[in-house]
Amino acid sequence: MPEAYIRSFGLIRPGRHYDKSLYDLAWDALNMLDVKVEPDLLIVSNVFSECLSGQADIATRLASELGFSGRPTIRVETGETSGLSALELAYKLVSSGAYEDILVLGVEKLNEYVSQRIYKELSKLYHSDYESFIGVSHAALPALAMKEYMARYGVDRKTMASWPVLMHSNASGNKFAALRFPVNEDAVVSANKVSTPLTLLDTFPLVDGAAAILISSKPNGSYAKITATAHTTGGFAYTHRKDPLIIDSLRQAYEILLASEAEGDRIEYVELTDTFTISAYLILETLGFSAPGEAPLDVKEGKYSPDGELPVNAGGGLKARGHPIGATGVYMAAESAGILSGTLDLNGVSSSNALLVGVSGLGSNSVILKLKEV
Amino acid sequence: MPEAYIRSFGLIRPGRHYDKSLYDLAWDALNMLDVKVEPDLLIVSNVFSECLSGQADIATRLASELGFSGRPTIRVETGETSGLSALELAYKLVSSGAYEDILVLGVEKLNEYVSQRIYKELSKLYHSDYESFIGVSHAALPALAMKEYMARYGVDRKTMASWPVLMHSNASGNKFAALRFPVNEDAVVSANKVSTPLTLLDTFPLVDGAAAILISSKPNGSYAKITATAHTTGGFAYTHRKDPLIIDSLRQAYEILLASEAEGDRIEYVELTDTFTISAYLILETLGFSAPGEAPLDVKEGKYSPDGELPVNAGGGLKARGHPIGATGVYMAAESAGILSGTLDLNGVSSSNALLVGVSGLGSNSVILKLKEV
Amino acid sequence: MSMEYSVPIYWRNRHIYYKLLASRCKKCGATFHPPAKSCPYCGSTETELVKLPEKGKLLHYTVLYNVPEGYRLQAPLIIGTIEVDGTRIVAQITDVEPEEVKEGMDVEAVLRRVREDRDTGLIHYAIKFRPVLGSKID
Amino acid sequence: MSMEYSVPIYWRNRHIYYKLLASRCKKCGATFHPPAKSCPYCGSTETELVKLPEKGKLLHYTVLYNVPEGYRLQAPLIIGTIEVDGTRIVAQITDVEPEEVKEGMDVEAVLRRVREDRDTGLIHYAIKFRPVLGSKID
Ligand SMILES: [Zn+2]
Ligand SMILES: [Zn+2]
Repeated sequence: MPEAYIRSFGLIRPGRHYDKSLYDLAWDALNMLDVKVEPDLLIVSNVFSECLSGQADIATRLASELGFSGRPTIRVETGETSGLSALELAYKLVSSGAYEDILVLGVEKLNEYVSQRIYKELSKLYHSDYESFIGVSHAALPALAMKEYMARYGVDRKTMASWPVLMHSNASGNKFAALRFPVNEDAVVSANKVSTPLTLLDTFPLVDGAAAILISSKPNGSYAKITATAHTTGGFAYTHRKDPLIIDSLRQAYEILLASEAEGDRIEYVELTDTFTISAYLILETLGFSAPGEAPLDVKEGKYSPDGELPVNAGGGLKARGHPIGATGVYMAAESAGILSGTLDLNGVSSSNALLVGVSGLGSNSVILKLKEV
Repeated sequence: MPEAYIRSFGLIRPGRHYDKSLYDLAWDALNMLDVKVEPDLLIVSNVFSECLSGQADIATRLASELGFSGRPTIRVETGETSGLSALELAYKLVSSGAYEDILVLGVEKLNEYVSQRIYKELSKLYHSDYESFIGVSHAALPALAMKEYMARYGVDRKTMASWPVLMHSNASGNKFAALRFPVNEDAVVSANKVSTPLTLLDTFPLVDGAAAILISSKPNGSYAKITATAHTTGGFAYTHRKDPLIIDSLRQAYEILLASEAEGDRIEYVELTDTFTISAYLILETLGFSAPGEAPLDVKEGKYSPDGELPVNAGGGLKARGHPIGATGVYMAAESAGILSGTLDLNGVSSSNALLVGVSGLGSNSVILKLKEV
Repeated sequence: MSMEYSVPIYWRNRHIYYKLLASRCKKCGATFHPPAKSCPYCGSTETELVKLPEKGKLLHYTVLYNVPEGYRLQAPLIIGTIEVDGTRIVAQITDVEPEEVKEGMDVEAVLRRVREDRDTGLIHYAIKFRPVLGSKID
Repeated sequence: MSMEYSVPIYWRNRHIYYKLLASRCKKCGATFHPPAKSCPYCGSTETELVKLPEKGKLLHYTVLYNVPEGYRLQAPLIIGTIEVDGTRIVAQITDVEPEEVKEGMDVEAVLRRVREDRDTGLIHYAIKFRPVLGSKID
C-alpha cells in the first residue's frame, strides 16, 4: 500500500493583506513550493468565501486563477478543522492509491469587511438557530468555559495567561507569525475585554492567510509523512456536551488514533488549535498531557516550551502565528513538516514525530493527524 | 479492488418547504433509505448554508442533528456539480478501499429569503469580481449564450422551447418532481421574461431539496454501481472560454471517461444538468449526441423522450424536477439508480447504464459519472 | 450594516425562542437544550419535547463586548449558563447591570427583544433570564 | 435589503472596473477579459496586462429583468457581449433604451455608476458600453 508524504509546502505570513485578494494569497503560497506542481487533484480548504468574497465554487475559481484549469478540484469545509480535514482526505486518497499527487490549498480572506461583520461570520461556526441567534459571538462560549474552568480548578486569571505569554514568545521566533511581539501576564489580563474574563490577548488575530502542501505517494525529497489520522464529531451546541471542560469528540478521536497505530511511539511535538487560551488547556488535558486543572501551571513552568518536555505550537499557534480559519490546519502541517525535516527553525525545536490536533468550536468536531520524519 | 455500489437512496420532492429546516429535509430524505445506515463517513454536499442558513460546518451540524455524532463528516462543494463531486469522491474512497460505507447527503435550503436575495446568492456561482459585480445574474450569461446559439444556427425561439416542453412532460410522471404540469412551446415563449430571450420557463424553479445515497463496497441488495468518473475544470468567466457554445471542460471530461473504460458500451440513459434550456442543448451537442445546432430539433422529434433513442432526464431534470443546487447531483444519481434497478418508474424508461453529466455555470467545471445495473 | 434575518427560520424556531423547551432522550434519559431530534449523547433518534420549569440558577456568566453585527445596540451582552432542573441552558441575562450579576443567583425566564431588523422593521424576541427579585442581594 | 459590498475588494479591482484592461498570454498569445494571472486556455502563468481600445462591436445582448439584490434601481439591465479588437467582453450597455439596441452596433467604453451602497453611501462605478453616435440607426 502506498504511503502519503508531504512532498513540499509553502506558506505566507498571516496578516491583514488589504492589498491582496484571496487568489493573490493562494498564488504567493503556491509559489513557495520547491517542486513543479502538477496535481492529480486540488483540494481547497476554505470556510468563508461565499459570504466574505462573494464567490461560490472557490476551488474551481482557484484552479482557474492558478493555472490548473482542466484538473479536478473540490472544496472541503468542516469549520475550524477544514485544513486538517482536507489533509486527512488527501492522506486517505493517496494512501489508498486513488491519486498520486494531491495539492492541498488552505486559504482564507477574512479582512474584506469591518471586524463586526467578521464576528458575525465567525459566530456561524456555532449553533446558528440558537446560539448565534441569541447573540453569542465566537468568544462568549469560550469565555463561559474559561469561567467554569477557573472556578472548578481554582486557577486565577493571571495563571490563565500563561498560554498567550508562551505563544507570543514562540511567535517572536517564527518569521511566518502574524504577531511577533512578546507579552507578559499583566498585559494579557489588562488587555481590552472581549468577553469577560477573556481579553483580546486570549483570542486569535483576524488574519488572512494561505498555505499549500503537496501530498504525494513518492517519498523522494519529501519533508515528512502522514502515518495516521482520526476524525470525529460531537454535540454541536455548547450545552449538547456532557462537560464543557472535556472535549468528548477529541478524546474519542485520540483513542481511535492510538488504536490504529501498531507501534505507539512517544509524541515529541504537538500542534494544536488554541483558538482561545481556554481551548489550549482543554485540549492538553483531554489528551492527557496535563492533569485536569493543571495545564496553565504546566505551561507556566515550561513543560510545553520549545526546550520543554513536550514542545507545543513552537511557531506561536493560532494565538500569535494567526488563525486564517480554513487555512489554519495547512499551516499547522506545514510548520510541523518544517520541524520534522529540519528545514524550518521554530525556536530550535527538533522532533521525529508530530501530533496535529484540531478542534472546531469547543468540540463540535475534532481531527488529528500524526506526522513522522522521513 | 472493491467496487462502489449504490446500496440505498432516498429523496424528497423538491419545493418551497417553508415549514421545514435544512435539517428536517435531510432527516426526511435519510428516513427513506431501506437499510440501517451506519456510515464510516458522511459526505455532505451543500453550497449556500453559510449565507442562507447562517451555519458554517454544516456537515458536522447535520451529523449532530441526524444522530451520527461521533462519526467523521466533511462538506464538499463545487458549485452546481457539488452533488456529483461528492458522489465521485465517495466512489474514489470506496473503490480504493479507504472506506466501506459512505453516506452522501445532498441538501440545499434556498427559500429562507425572498427571490431577489436568492438571485444574489446564485450569481456567486459566476465570476464574483467581474461578472457578479457588474450585475450579471445567474440568468444573463445563459441568455447571451442562447442568443448566440439562435443566431449561429438559425434556430427560432419556438423551437428552442422544445426542451422545457419535454421536461415538463417527463416531470408529470415523476412523483418526486417539483413542477408536475405540462407546458407547450407557446407557454414557454410567452412566460415572464427573465433575461431576453430566456423566460421563466427556460429556468429551474427555486426549490429546497434533500437526497441521500449510501455508497457501499458490498453488492448485496444494491441498486446500481458506479463504474467510472471524470472531473475537470475550465475557464471560470464566460469570456474565458474559446467558444461559449462548446463546453471545453465537459468535452475533456467525457474523453477522460471514455478512455478509462475497458468496454465502451452504448449509453442507454442520460441525466444532465439542464440549468437553463440552453445548457441542455450545449451539453447534448458537446457530448456528440446531437450535431451542433440540432439538439432542439432532435428534442422536438422525440430522440430524447422516454420512448426515444436515448432517453434523457426522464424525471423532468433541473427544469421541472427542480434544482436544489448542492443536492441536485444526488437527485440525478438517485433517480438513475431507481431506473437501473427498476424500482422507480419514470415514464417507463428502463436501462442498463446511465451517464450522469454535471456542468457548473456554463462550464467552469464538469463532472461525469457512469452507472451500471447490478 | 444589514441586520436581515430570515423570516422563515425565525418562524420555524419560534417555539424554541418563546418557550423553555428541551428534548428528552427516551433511550439514555438525557435532557438537553436547545431541543433536537437526535440525542447528542447516545445518538438515539427517539426523543421527545419537554417543557422546562421557568426558574433556574445562574452557573456562570460572561459580559460580551465584541458582539456580532446586528447586536450592537444592546452591547455589552450578559451571557450565562443556567441550570434549570438539571438541564444546562445558555441564554442572555437581562434586567440587570453587569456589576450586579452574581454566580449562583436565582433567575427566571422572560421574553425579551433580541434584535431588530432595520431593513424590514421586524423585531425578534427570545427568552432571556432575569434575576428573581430579592436574589440579587444574596 | 442590504447592498453592502466590500471596500477592499472594490479598491483592489478598481483598475479592472475603470480601465479596459485584458491579459495577454505570452505562451499561446490569447488575450482575455477579465484579466487574470493564468491563461484560461493553456494554463500558462506568464501573462501581461494590456490596455484594450475603447471601441468595439456589440455581438449579442440580453435585457435582464431578474436582477440580483442591489441592482434593482437600475433594472432592467442590458448586458452584452462586445468584441474589442478580437477580445470578447461582457459588460452593461448604457445610455440607450432596450428597444434601440441592435446587434452589430458600434459601442464605446464609458464610466458609469453600477451600484450604490445604501448603508455606507458608497457609489460603485465600472465601465459600461454605449452606442457610438450615429451607429444606432445603422
Ligand atoms: Zn440519549
Ligand atoms: Zn495561453
